[in-house]
Amino acid sequence: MAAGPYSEKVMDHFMNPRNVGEIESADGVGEVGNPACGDMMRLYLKIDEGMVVDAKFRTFGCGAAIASSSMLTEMIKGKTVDEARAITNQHVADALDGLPAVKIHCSVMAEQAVKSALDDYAKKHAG
Amino acid sequence: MAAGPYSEKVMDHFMNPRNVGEIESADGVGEVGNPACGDMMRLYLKIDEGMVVDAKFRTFGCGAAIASSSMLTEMIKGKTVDEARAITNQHVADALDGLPAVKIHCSVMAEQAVKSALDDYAKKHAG
Amino acid sequence: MTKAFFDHISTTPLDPRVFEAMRPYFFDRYGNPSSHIHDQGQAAVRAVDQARAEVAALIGAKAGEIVFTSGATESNNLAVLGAAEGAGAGKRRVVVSDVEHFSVMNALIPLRNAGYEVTVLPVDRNGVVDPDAVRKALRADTALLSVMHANSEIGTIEPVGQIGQIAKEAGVTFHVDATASAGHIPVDVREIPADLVTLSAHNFYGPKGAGALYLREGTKVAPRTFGGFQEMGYRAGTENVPAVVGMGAAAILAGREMGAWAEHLSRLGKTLWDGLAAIPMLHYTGHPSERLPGHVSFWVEHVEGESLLLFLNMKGVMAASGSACSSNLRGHDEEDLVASPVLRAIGVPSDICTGSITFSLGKGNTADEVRLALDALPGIVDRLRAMSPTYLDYQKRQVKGG
Amino acid sequence: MTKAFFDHISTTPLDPRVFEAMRPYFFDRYGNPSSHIHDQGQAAVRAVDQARAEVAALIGAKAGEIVFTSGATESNNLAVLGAAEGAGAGKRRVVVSDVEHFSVMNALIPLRNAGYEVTVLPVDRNGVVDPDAVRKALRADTALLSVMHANSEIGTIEPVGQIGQIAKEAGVTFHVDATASAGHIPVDVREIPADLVTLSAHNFYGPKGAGALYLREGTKVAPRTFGGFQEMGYRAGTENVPAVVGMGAAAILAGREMGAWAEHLSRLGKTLWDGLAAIPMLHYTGHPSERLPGHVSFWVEHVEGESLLLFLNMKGVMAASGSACSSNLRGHDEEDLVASPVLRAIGVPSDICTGSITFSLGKGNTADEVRLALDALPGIVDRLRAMSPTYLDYQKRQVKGG
Ligand SMILES: Cc1ncc(COP(=O)(O)O)c(C=O)c1O
Ligand SMILES: Cc1ncc(COP(=O)(O)O)c(C=O)c1O
Repeated sequence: MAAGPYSEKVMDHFMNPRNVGEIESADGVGEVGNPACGDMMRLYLKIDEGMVVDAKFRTFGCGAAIASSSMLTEMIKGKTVDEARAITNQHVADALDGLPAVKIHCSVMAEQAVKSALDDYAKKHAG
Repeated sequence: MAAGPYSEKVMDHFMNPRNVGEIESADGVGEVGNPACGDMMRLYLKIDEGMVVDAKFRTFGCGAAIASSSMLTEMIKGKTVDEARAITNQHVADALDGLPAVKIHCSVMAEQAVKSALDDYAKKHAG
Repeated sequence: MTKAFFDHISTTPLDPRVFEAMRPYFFDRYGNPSSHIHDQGQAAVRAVDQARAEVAALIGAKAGEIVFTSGATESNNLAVLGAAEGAGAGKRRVVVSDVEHFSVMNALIPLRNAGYEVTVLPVDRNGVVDPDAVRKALRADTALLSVMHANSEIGTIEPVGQIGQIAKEAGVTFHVDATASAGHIPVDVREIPADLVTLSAHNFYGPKGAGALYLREGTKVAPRTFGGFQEMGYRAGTENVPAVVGMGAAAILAGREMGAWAEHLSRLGKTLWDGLAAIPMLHYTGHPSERLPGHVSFWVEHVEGESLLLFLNMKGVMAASGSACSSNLRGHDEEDLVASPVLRAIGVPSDICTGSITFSLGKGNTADEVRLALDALPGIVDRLRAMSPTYLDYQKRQVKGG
Repeated sequence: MTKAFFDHISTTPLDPRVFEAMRPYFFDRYGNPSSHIHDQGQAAVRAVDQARAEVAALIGAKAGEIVFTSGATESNNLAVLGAAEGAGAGKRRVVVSDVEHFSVMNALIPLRNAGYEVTVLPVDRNGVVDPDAVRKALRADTALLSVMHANSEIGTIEPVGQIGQIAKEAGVTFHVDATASAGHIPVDVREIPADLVTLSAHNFYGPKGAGALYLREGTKVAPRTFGGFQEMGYRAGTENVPAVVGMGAAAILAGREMGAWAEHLSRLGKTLWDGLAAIPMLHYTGHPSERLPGHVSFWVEHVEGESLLLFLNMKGVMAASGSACSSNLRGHDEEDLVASPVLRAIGVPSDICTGSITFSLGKGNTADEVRLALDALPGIVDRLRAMSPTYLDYQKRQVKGG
């Protein structure tokens, strides 16, 4: 049942988001966006031997922002750090069967969130 | 049955115009208007002892022009020359229960026609 | 009394199938497309999108090239004024034919006031624009060329394919007012190289209140309505959803059935045309063959047009004098008092031409209705001539001459 | 599933009685008023004239003061741009409130480009324009003052009677956008000294595709549509006869029934308003008492508006985020990404305000429908907050603080 301006995939991930939550003592945390702009995404990663073994998020934002976050966590779990870093907003949007033009920035936010979290991980594990 | 943009009175005089025709050897003939402008009216008067005893017209023009001509002839028959000359376009329009604003010129033409015919009469009988 | 409507060029009755397509959008699906967050709004979005594709299909366009408006006048205004503004600095000339509708012609007033130079292309006695004259008129600083597809008053179809080719070569934006033709004869933007095309739903059995402007991809047009972001930014304001849906439905029907309609209309039109030949001193107007199906136009010496039409109406026959808009009784005097600009353009002498008569047949007309008109006309003409001083003079001249 | 439509500010369902009034004009009486020479055209003329009188009666105007348009956007554009142009040389200033609709605000763009000076009047936190600020802003060279009657997003009713008096004393043309108020609360030009008033049929149970602009006798407005001589020269283009007839019918109904509607709406609105108090950190917007009946608007801390509305829709509850036009997903990015300009105008901090929610009730809504909304809302708010990083931070701050 696709209602609203979104694809059924978006609606599914919006209504039943996967991996909502926090990871205590996460290996990497990324935060992008700003509630004043309407969206904010916080991504927690658990990384083990170069693999994303767990991902959780908390997002404040529109349907596309929540769905992008949910889809992103699904996509990166089980991927290597390098594979995760290679994920683009287009991959996220495609996996959601597309986003309305004005909502593309939500998938961009997802891409930035994973990069930000991986940067945080790299920084923490730089030593 | 008022159809079209006109009052029932206009339609009656348009559909059943009174006094259409010519008066052979009329005492006064007036002609106003121009077919290029869409209307032309020719008025024939028979005048006896300062009285309009007969009036006939031929008009080329729209419904309002024909109705104004018809009404005019009805109005002037039996009037003195002075009374006929005093008829204004407003009298004609009122007698027709009004004319649309853009058709007022038709009643003006009627007023001019009677003045023109009376001028002709005056000229012919000046001697 | 039998009534026969022969004024389809002014407007057409709604096809009942179009009405059925519209009906749900008055009741169950009344949403505003801008409120697309909920089901009602989404239903409206889908309806407008679908109608856009349907209208596009009628003229061989892409859905994204169709902007819905409130009607042909708005489309023509947007095309002329929007394209002139959109053309940018340095392009300050506009070229139009001499037989364009008022909604093109009068849109030139603000352009002239703003310093634009306007070139008006003459037409021949059949009302046809000469492509060579177009070629000569177009220059590097020409912002827009506007030539209508078919003339509503005299029925002539312009060679817009050829003219469009010339405009294309000259790099000039080309607008075609297809109000009178679309839905009646093929209008295909893959064959007519027009950049802008005006369409009007109520002229092809669709509802009043919906028009469209085709904008070929890449054509620059400045919007003229400011507000919300509807119609890809070209036209603000809540979409008239039922009317837009109706325009889509009418486009489908026209695309499917216009061939059959045209055949029917041409047959009836020929009966009318042939029958009119019995009336002395009647002059047909417009091109004898390159004309809208079922469109018969003429003028009659010594007979004023309005009187003729009033008498016809009394007999149940509804026809019109040229463009509906030029005959607005409630309008300014001047428009009413001068002969039709289109007749002037085709060189009809104004001292004997006294009114253009247009019979525009519709798909619902019958042979009996045409017969009604043909039966009524001679008597009306005689009656009016008998009242006319000019006819009297003419007869006297004939007697003298003979 | 029960469905409850609470977005009547974006559009209203057509009243079936209005539809019945319109129906003949789709079928038997399909004429074009400009073709008034025959019966079909005459029927259309009479219909439009009657509708004009009916719409005039709703606002205490004379029939000749009503110009029909395609809708509120066109009316607002005509009022703002037409009055600015009509004011003549030397009057190059326009004053508007900070909470006008896009169709007023964006009409200022071409004016600014043409060198007009625009003064925007601030509003207080209830969204009310201060009459004293109006007094100070008006000058001899002010071409126009535009203040809306009721705000669609926050429901506030502006003191347009008082403001109009000030404009009148200053000799400044006063435009009131009554799109959201007309047909719902009294709008009477004998009491509100406005020179121009915008009305929209689809906002009071009439059809889409018909709006009107009231022009007080003597008000100078330059037309913006060029073509035939319809609507006394103020608006070219074939009239949308069925829609205009529908607007007349809707005006009659509203005039007769708006009191009863308002009572019903106020009662339901109060239930909704009171019920919302159970949701923590929910902030009502707009004036607490001087507001449209049945209009309830608010924002919720830590809850983004679109998400809330999508979840509500899934529960069958259709509400909106502020003005329908400001939430056009298919529009330009910017409009979507910034907080509502109206919330900004009333001083809601943008870092905690994340979406304006508007419930606009209609005469068909029931207490059960309101219950449906009240039952759904707390769970949705909880769910979205549970997902929100800002709410998490807030809770942690609370814990620390406590
Ligand atoms: C060729 C042409 N273009 C444009 C128009 C304007 O159409 P509307 O009055 O429906 O806006 C007309 C109307 O008669 C027309 O004949
Ligand atoms: C106050 C106000 N004015 C004008 C408009 C524009 O109305 P429309 O989109 O019907 O032209 C709206 C629409 O939401 C509105 O709320």
